This record gives sequence, C-alpha cells and structure tokens, in this order.
Amino acid sequence: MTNKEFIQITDLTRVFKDNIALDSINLTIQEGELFGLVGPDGAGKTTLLRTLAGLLGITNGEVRQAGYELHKSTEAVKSEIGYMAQEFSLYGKLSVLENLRFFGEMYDVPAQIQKERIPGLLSFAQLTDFTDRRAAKLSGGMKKKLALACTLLHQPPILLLDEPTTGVDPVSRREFWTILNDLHLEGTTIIVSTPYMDEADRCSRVGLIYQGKIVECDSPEKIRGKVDGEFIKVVTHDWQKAREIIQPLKGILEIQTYGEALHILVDSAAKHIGRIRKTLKRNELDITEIRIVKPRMEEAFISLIRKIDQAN
Amino acid sequence: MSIRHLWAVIRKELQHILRDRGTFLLVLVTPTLVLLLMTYSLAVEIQHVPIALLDYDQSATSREFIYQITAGDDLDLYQNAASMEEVEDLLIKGKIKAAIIIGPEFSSDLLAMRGLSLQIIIDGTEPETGGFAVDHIGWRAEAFANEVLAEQILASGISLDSLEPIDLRIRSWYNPSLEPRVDIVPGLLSIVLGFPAFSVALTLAREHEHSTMEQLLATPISRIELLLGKMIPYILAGLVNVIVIPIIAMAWFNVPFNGNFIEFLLLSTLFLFAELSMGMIIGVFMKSQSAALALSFLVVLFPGFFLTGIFFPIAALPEMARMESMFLPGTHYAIITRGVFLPGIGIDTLWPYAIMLVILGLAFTGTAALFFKKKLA
Amino acid sequence: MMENGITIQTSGLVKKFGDFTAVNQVSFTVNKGEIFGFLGPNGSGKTTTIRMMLGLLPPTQGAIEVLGIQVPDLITSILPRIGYMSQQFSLYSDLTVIQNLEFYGQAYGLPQEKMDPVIREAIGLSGLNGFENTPTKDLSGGWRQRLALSAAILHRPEVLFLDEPTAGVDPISRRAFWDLLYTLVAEGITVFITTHYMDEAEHCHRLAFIQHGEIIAQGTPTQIKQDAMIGFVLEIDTDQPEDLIRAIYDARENGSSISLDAELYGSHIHVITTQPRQHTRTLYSLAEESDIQINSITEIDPSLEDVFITCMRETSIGGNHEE
Amino acid sequence: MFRRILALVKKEFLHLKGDWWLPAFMLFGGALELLAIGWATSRPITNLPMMIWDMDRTAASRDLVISLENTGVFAMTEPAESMETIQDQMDRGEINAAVIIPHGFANEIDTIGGEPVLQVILNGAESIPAREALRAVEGVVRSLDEEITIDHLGVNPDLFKGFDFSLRVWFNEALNEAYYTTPAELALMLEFTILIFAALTFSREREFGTLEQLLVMPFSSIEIIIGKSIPVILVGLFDFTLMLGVVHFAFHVPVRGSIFLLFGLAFMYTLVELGKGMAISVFSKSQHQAFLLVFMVGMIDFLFTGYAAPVESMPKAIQYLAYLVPAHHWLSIMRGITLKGSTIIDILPNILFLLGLGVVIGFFSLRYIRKALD
Repeated sequence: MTNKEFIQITDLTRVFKDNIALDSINLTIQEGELFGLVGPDGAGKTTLLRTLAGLLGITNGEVRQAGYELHKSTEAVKSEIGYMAQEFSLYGKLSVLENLRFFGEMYDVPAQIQKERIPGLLSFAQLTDFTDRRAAKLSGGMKKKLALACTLLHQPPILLLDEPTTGVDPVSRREFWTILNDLHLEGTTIIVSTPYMDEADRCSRVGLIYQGKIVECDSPEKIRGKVDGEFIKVVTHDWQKAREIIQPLKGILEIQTYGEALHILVDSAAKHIGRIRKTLKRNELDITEIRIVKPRMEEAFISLIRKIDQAN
Repeated sequence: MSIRHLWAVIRKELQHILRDRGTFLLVLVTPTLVLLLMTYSLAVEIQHVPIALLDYDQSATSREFIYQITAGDDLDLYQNAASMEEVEDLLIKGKIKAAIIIGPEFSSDLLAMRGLSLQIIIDGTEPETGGFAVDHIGWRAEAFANEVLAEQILASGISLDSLEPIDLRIRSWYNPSLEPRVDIVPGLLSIVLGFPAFSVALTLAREHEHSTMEQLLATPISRIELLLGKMIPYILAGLVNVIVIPIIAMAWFNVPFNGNFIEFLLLSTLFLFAELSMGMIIGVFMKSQSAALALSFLVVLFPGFFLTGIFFPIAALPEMARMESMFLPGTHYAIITRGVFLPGIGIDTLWPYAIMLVILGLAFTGTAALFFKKKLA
Repeated sequence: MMENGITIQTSGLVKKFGDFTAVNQVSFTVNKGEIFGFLGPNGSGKTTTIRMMLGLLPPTQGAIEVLGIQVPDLITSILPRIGYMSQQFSLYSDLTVIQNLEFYGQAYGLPQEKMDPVIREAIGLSGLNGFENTPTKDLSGGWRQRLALSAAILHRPEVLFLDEPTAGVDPISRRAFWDLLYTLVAEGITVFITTHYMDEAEHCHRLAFIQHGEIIAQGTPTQIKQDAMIGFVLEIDTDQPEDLIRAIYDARENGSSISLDAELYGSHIHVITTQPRQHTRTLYSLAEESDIQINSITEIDPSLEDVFITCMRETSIGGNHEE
Repeated sequence: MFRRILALVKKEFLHLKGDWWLPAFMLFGGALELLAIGWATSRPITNLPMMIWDMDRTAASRDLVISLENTGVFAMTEPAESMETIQDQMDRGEINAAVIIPHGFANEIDTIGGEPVLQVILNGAESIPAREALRAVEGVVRSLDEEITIDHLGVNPDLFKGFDFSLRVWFNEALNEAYYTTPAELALMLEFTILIFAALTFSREREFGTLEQLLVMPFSSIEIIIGKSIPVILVGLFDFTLMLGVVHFAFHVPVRGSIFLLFGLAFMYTLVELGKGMAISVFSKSQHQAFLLVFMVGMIDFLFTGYAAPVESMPKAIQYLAYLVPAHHWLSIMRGITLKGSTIIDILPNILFLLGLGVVIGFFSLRYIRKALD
C-alpha cells in the first residue's frame, strides 16, 4: 500500500505570458502522504494545484497521477481527484444536500452509493442538522466543510486542497483537520496548501515553494531544524522596554513579539541566555520566564525564505 | 455524453432559477409580457388621425365635403384653421398630421368639371400616419367628386362604371382584412423567445465571475454536457412561453392557430436550441456579465428586430443584410411561426427551415464548445 | 471630544434579524492607541458588530460611540477619520493596483502632492513593486489581502476596523503587517481587529471572545489564558504517530476509562489534559500494549488557540447566520 | 467634495477600461447599430416576390405585368401555371402577392362596356408587405383604368388630370424613409444605452461586495449618486453626439432647429432616464435582475413613444399614460427639432412635461437611492 509513487512530477514548468509561475518542479509523493504546500503569496502554490487538477495546461514537463499521464488523459484523471478551489465555489442557492448530490452526479457516483455515503459525510462534516440550508447561508467554516464533503463523495484517491482553511475560525479549522487526519489515516493521498504554519506542522511532509521552485521538501521537524540559530523566550512585565534593551546587544539576530513574550533569535542560546538575563535585571525588569524554545514552523519558514532572498 | 451529468447540470440550473424568485419571474414572464406589450403597440389600427382644414371656399359644397371627410373614425378634425400660418403652426407643434386646403374655386371648379381645387399637406416626419391620411382623404375626395360629377357624367352619356372598368378582385389569404396583429403576434414570437438566450449568456458569465467555474472544470464533466445542461433549462422556460403565447394569441388577440400544435412545439424547440446556442457563444467568450449583456444586445436583440423579416420584408433588404439574416435563427423561425399559425402548414412543407435551424444550432453549439476550454488559462 | 481617551464605546448593543438575534447585549470599550482583538467563530456576530459600528447597519438596541460621535446618526462626520477593511474583497477586481490605491486616496481627499509618496509607500508595504498595473483580480489571494490593507490605512485614519485582514496571507507578510500596526499604534491610532490566527491575537493588547452574539470573555491575552484554566498540552514524540493515534481513538471507542483529546501534528501527537501525570502514564502503557515506541512526552504551554477552542466548545458550536 | 466626486467618476471610467467590450458597446455600439439598421431599413419596400398567372397571354396582359414590374415594388418569380402553385408558394411564404390574369382580359379591355377582371391574392401572413403590394397594384390598375376610359370615350386626357389633388409633404419633401426612422431609432438607442449603463452602477458593486466599502468611505450619498451619474451622462451625451452625426452625415437628416436646444434637451432627457436606471439598479439584487428589469421598462416605454404606432390611435387612457413616458416627449422633441425646425415655443408642452417628469422621477429616485444607501 504505502511507499508507492502515487504522484510523480517531472520538470513541470508553466509560463504565463512573461511570468514563469512554475519553474521545472520535480516532486514525488507517495501513496497515503499528507503533503503540505507552503510558500509566500504568489509563489505558485495555486498554480501547482490547479495544474495537478487539470485546470491549467502544462508548458513543459510531465505529471503522472494514479497511473495516468496528465496531459494525455486530463479528463480521465479528474475522476481520481477531489479538488477544492481556494475561493468558495459551491452554488449558494442550492442547499447542502443539493450541492452534495450535484457533485455526486458530476463524478458519476451511482444514486444508491450516494445515498449510502451522504449521511456519513454529513456527520463527518457536522452538517447533518443543516442539510436543507442553502450554501450561501452557511458560516465560513461550514462552507469549507461542505466544499470538502463535495470533493469526497466519489472517494477520490487523491485530494488537492487549495488553502482550505483560510478565513475559517480555529474551532472549525481544528475540526477540518480532524477530518483530514481521518482521511490520511484511511490512506488518501492529500496535497494541501496553507498559509497557516501550524497546519504545515500537521503534515507528514512539507514542500516549500518559492518563485515557482520547490526549495525545501522534508518532514516538518527537519524543516524546523534548518533554522540557523536558536530561540530564547523571554517574558517580562514590559515587553516594549525589554525589546528596546535587548535589541542593541551583540549576537542578537532577530526579536519577535508574541503578545507579552519575546522570541529572541541568537546564533547560540547557551552563549547568550546569561547575558540577556543579566542585562534585563540591570535595567530593573522582572523576568517571569526565560528559556530556550524550539523554533516554530513559522520561524523556520521566515528564516528559510530570508536565506534564499539573501542568496539571490 | 453522460445523461446523468447533463441532468445534474440541468437540475442545478433549474434550482438556481427557481430559488431566485425575482429572476425566475422575470425569465419566465418577460417573453410573454413583452409580446403582449409589443402587440398592443405595433398592431394598433391607425385611426383618429388629427387633421386641420383650411376652407377658402366656404361654400355649401365645401362644407358638405368637409362633413364627409370627417364622418368616419379614421380622420378627426382637430381644428378649422383660418390661415396658412395657423396650419403651419399646428404641423410644427405636431398637433395635426395632415391638413386639407380647400381652394376658393373648389365648388365652382367642381361643378364646371374643371378639376379639384384641393391641396393636402402631410407631416413627413411620420409617414405612417401621413400616408394613411393621404389615402383616406384621397378616397373620400374621389368619391365626393364622383358623386358631384355623376349627374353631369351621366348627362354626357358615359356610364359611371366605365370610369373604373377593371374589376379588381382582391383577396387576402390567411388574414382577410390585413390586420397587423394577426401576423405580428406569430412574428414577434421569434424575438421574445430569444430572451432566454440572454439569460444563458449571463449565467455562463456568472460562473466565471463567481469562480464556481473553477470547481466545475475540476470535475470530469465534458464541455458539451455542461453547455447543453446550461441551455436546456432555458429551453424549457422558453417552451412554457411557446405554450402560453398561442393561447393568448387565440383568446386575446383573435389570432387563428391553424397548424398542428405538437409539430409547432417541436419546431419551436429547434429554434430555441439554435437561438440559445448563440447566447452560449457569447457566454463562452465574455467573462463578465456586463460584457455578455452588451454583446447580446448587439448581436441578438437588434438584428432580431430588424433583420428577421418581421417588420421589414427580407426581400427588400440589401444583399449583405439578407445574407446575415440567413444566419439568424429568427429569420427561419419567423417563417415557421407564420406558416404554422396562418396557413396551418406542417413539417412536411417547413422541413427546409427546420433543417436550417438544426444546422445553425449545431454550428453555434459546436463553435461554443470549440472555444470553451476546460482550462482556466 | 475624546476626553478620557476612549475611542470606541458600545453599551447593550443588540441586533436582531427577524427572530434571529445576531448580537446580544454586547458592551465594550476600546481605548485610544490600543489594539483590540475581537475573536469568535464564523457566524458569531463579529461582522455584524463591525457593521453596526460603521453605521452600515442600524442597531436594534443599544448605543455606540466612535471617536466621541453617536453612531449611526452622525457617522458621516467621522467617516474620513475611519479606515475599514471588510472581510469580503473590498477592492475593485477589474481595476489595477495603482488605480485602486488612487481611488482610495482621492476618496479620502488626500492632497495631490501627497498622493504619490503615499501610494508608493503603500505599494512597497504590500510588496507589489512591479505589479502596479496588474488588475487586482489577477493577484493571488494573499496579495490582494495585503493590498486591501494598504488601501485601508492609506489616509492614516484615527481608528482602523479590520475584519480578518490577514486571512490567507503568508507568515512573512503577516509579520510585516503586525510590525506596521505597532508603528501605527505608537502614533496613537486605535485598531479594532478580528482574526482567526490565534498567534496574532496574542499580539493584541486586549481581547474579547464572542460566541452566539454574546461576549464570553474579555481581558488581556494573559488574563484570558489564566482564567480559562484548561490544563496542559502533552506533546508525544513517536516514530509511529499514525498507529499511536489510532490506538488512542480505539481505546476511546471501546469505552476505556482513558478518553483523551488527541490530535496528530506531523510526527507528533498533542493531547490536552488536566491530569498530565496520570495521562502520561496511561499513554505509555497504551503504547506498550500496541507495541509502539514513544520517544518522549513533554508538557508544552497551551497556546491561545487551545484556550479559544476550549472556551468555544464549552458553549457549544453553532451560530451560522452570517451571510 | 468636488475631488471625491472626481475620484468616483474616474473609477467608473476605469471599470470601462478594464474590459474593452463594454466601453466599445457603450460608446460606439449605438452609433454602429444605428448605421447598420438605418442602412438596412431606411429604404422603400422593394423586391417583394410576386407570382403572375397569365392565362390570357396577350400583349395587354404582358403590358400589365411590365407596369407592375416598373413600380419597382415587385420582383417577379417564375410564372404560375396553376392555382396549386400559387397556393403552395403562398403557404410557404415564398411570395407576398399573386396576380391572376384570366382568359379574355385583353378582349374585355378592348370592348366598350367590357368588364376585364383582375384577381389579386395577397399573403395576409405578412401584412406589412401585403399592404405595400396592394397599394402598388391599385396604383397600376388606376392608371390603366384611366387609360382605358380615355381610350373608350375618346375624351381629352387632361380632363382627369385636374381631378388629382395636389399633395405636399412637409418636413420630408422627398419622402426619405431615413428621415423618420433614424431620429426615432436614435431616441430609442439613447434610452437603452443610458438605462443599461445606469442600471449596472449599483447592482454590479452589490454583486461584488464592494458597495460596503464604498459606503464607509467619506462619501455622502449625494456624492455617490453624482459621482456615479457623471460617467453615465458623459457617455450618454457622447453617444448622442455620435449618433446624431450618423443620422446627419450618413443619412442626410437635416437639423433644422437649434442644435444647442437639441443638446440641452438631450442632457435633460439623459438625466431623466438616468434617474430611472439608477432606481432599477438599487432595487435589483444582481446584474441579471437589473438587466431584465431594464428590458421590461424599456419595452413599455417603446410602446408609448409612438415610434411603432401613432399614440393618437390608441385608447384614450393609454394616450394619457403616454404623456407620463419621458421617451414619448423625447421622440417628439427629437423629430421636432431635427425635421421641423421647431423652436422652444413649438415644443414647449413636451419640454414642460419632460421637465416635470424629470423632477418627479428624480425626486423619487434620489429619495429611494439615498434611503437604500444609508
């Protein structure tokens, strides 16, 4: 089952007029992977997903998915894929149930099987009580869950989700990811793009795409490990003053604010933690907490992008 | 082609129309309502045309003449003018459409058989009413003159009949009194049934504007399925009007329907298919509703009015316009509707036009499908 | 007019749509120079509240004062001092980047000589250098969001209402955006913001949680975290996270006494618990039964997101009338 | 205030720029369409297919056919040999008229006191060409009548000449069809252009959700209305100028009255229609709906303009209603100033009505729009 090469992208290039949106991308995704696609705005995430879904032509390169060559059998491969567009794209005037049925028909799911699957999907998406509500009247999170349910009705082996949780509240977001986790556990191959770095952390592998190229591709942990330097977390009663004091110190690479907490990026934590503590004390600041913390995905993301920018 | 895909799109589209009450009502009612309004406005029988009289003669004969001129419902005496200036003023202000100037020698000339001292002035800005006035004044004047002259003519040994020797026997088939509404109602059908084409163009453009197209394109539906599925609900909406309009035509406007209704439904479906395919092409090319709308006006509505032979006979159009009219489904359908309503002929005679509709429909749908890429860019 | 430094004050705000109460007795004050976060699930009444404060919707009951002016009656007099970025895409999609900005500038009466530098700055801020003449419909979601934000602050308003300004924006831009907000706040601007990013919420001075149209918690992020008392988060490091989480789910379904709220985070599993010691032990034994190797279990701080979710779950999920 | 309005105006124009179709239609569509339709329809009806069944086959019958052909109204098809052919062609709508010349037609003409019979069959399924055909046939027969009578009686042909009344056509001496069709078509095109453009102003912003943003900007509702109006007015007047150019230069329709008066009133009319269009726009929830409403309203107006049928001939109630339709007065003004050379006094009633309607429509639209915006 596992470790089969399910999606294979070779030298994929897509050019729009004078803009290279995808620049010879090579990527292999195993069956059953939950693959996260992250990258700055406009890096090519949506273009890549749309291309995989057969919505955009290929300028150069090859894509093989579930045994199909994309450019040869664009239509046939669509049955193997569940694609969820970034913008809400269900029919607002149709009810939850009608939307589900519509996509069921589109993907040739026999009526009998639709009947069997729909109750499951509804409860899965926690929409059982809203079957007759028009999609336009659903809250943002519910819309997204409905959209996901619509793409799942034909039980596609591949799921392509383009920023499925943007604009969704944390409760719904967590529910959404519970669903994705369940699908992942059932063996569906999922590619999901997201601007939320905590979501990237939930993936089995993360690809960082930048300027149309995959610049990093590894497990979340390994990516986090690629941050140069270490983070020291400091909590004081006056973060603004603390920041002013620490900023000019030697060896401080960056300070990030998290409410009252400061995350200080240094080349070596052991070397600096004592000095920071001393300096703060000298300035009569009460330290509630000071310790070394692991970099978050978000920090890794920023640091990696900056590194590339500097290299250019 | 998968019937299930087709049906799903149709059902979705129907649900969409039905849910939006305002739009639903408008889509369904517009054709019939516009037809009613237009029939009323176009099939008005000209009457009560206001005229003025300027009588320089002021004789018993001229007064008798004036009495006869204004006796009917066709011409109404608006004013007895006292001078040419007054006539002029009335014409410029549009109060009257024609004026009759009775010369000072009107009665003496007439009695001496010297001629008719009569001048008619018409408002050339509205030749419909102007021409009407001329015709009617002319008939009356001729009859009046003949009457006055009859005695003298008889005295000179000429029979009155010999003044009009040819016995012109006019028969107007299908519409004995040439009432405009009888042929305008069937003719207008081809215009008002084109309205659903606008809706088709708009709904397709709307899917683009609201990015529902992206999701739709990601499904395995084929282009033809999608296009036909979008079209069929509006064909159905059109067919509702095809059923309602003949009933109104017969009951309200007294227009005969002599043909076979089932055949008429079939032929109307062919027309709707061809006409809506035109809307489809527009929808495929125009990615915004406003542009789709603008183009529909330009290529569907106005040519539909002027180039399909409803108001203006195709035979009289310039060569190029006649060519263009052959590509308009409305041209062929106008012939069909008139044929089915009035002479009551059927498919056995009308098949060439039916075939034209099918060819146009297929060609338009084909073009739409050809240019409708299942890609976003 | 703004004596005590209060920029926004609402009291007993109620909005009903027919039988449905979208906002119920909402009262809060926002001080000058403060970033006030307004958090709640989709459909909890956030947008309705913002719309009332901007005079777009008349409240059914209650009073609103913005910049010392009664809303909605006198709203027009303060509109030039307000900036607003709506949740919906608030730019004209067929206009280019620069045309949109120019329109905003002119609408807010920016003098011609200031226009150029301000627009230049806004373009730099949204990172759209080189895309000045691109129609906004061709921009990616995150970029559009950034542009809308730059447009909303183009005229340097005194109060800024932001309805999910950073939805779909990448972390780098979000960070730049928050840096900018801090700069603005330092200049004395007041910010009223809704967001679904809980890490952003931690940047706010004060927060209010809203659920079903009612405010259920208010205070600084730290206060709220302390008040919520949700317990601890255990992070489990294992080589077989999928297998372990399946085992946890199975145990829960079999009605075992251990009912744990567990979630998969890549190669880690997070478990929220009030009894960390006991559950650590349970987890080890569960792993042993299923023959799974646990490398380590560490206690980590609950994030504001964990707090938020717990708060919301307590008051059940629903509320979905927002359109 | 002025700068803010200017900003809105500019934005509205930019919307047009983005999509080249729309401005092309808005600015040039009317003029082009007018050119095409005017070209196609402003000509006398000619070439009506006519079928002759000549059973007589004499010089006289051939002369008759030639006179019919010489009218220019008819185009002769293959001659018929039987009634069935005529029936068939008529049913198919292939011919508009048929003339049957019976045996002995020439004989009857030659005999004094004879009764030559001529049968004419008209295709009533197309009443407009049928009437035209009838008129032409009657004309030919009348002059033939005259000839025969003169011939039989041996009288002076001038005797009858004096009995023709003299006819003068004012304002359109040459009976140029374009004179009456094109100004009316111009008036209608102008109405539709303004209505559509005005109807899209708000319905579009509402559909895209940008209306909310517009409302929180420091625009007063009056500023929004003015800002959105100016482009419509400018486009309307531009269109009007262009179309007037087409009418004047391509169709040689004179402008006999004051052109300034014409432009002044065109401006006034534009405002009135604008008010209607905007009210529709605010009322509609989507562009689709706005468009359908414009269509209905436009059609109703069309009914009352008097373009297709004289208002005087309609029932009294409808005549009064017609006074309440701006387009009705506009058409009178248009025809008056271009063809009749009307002065402001001549068309004063129309102007006053238009003004009155403008005030009423403007007042209610403004109130309605402001209420909807606030």
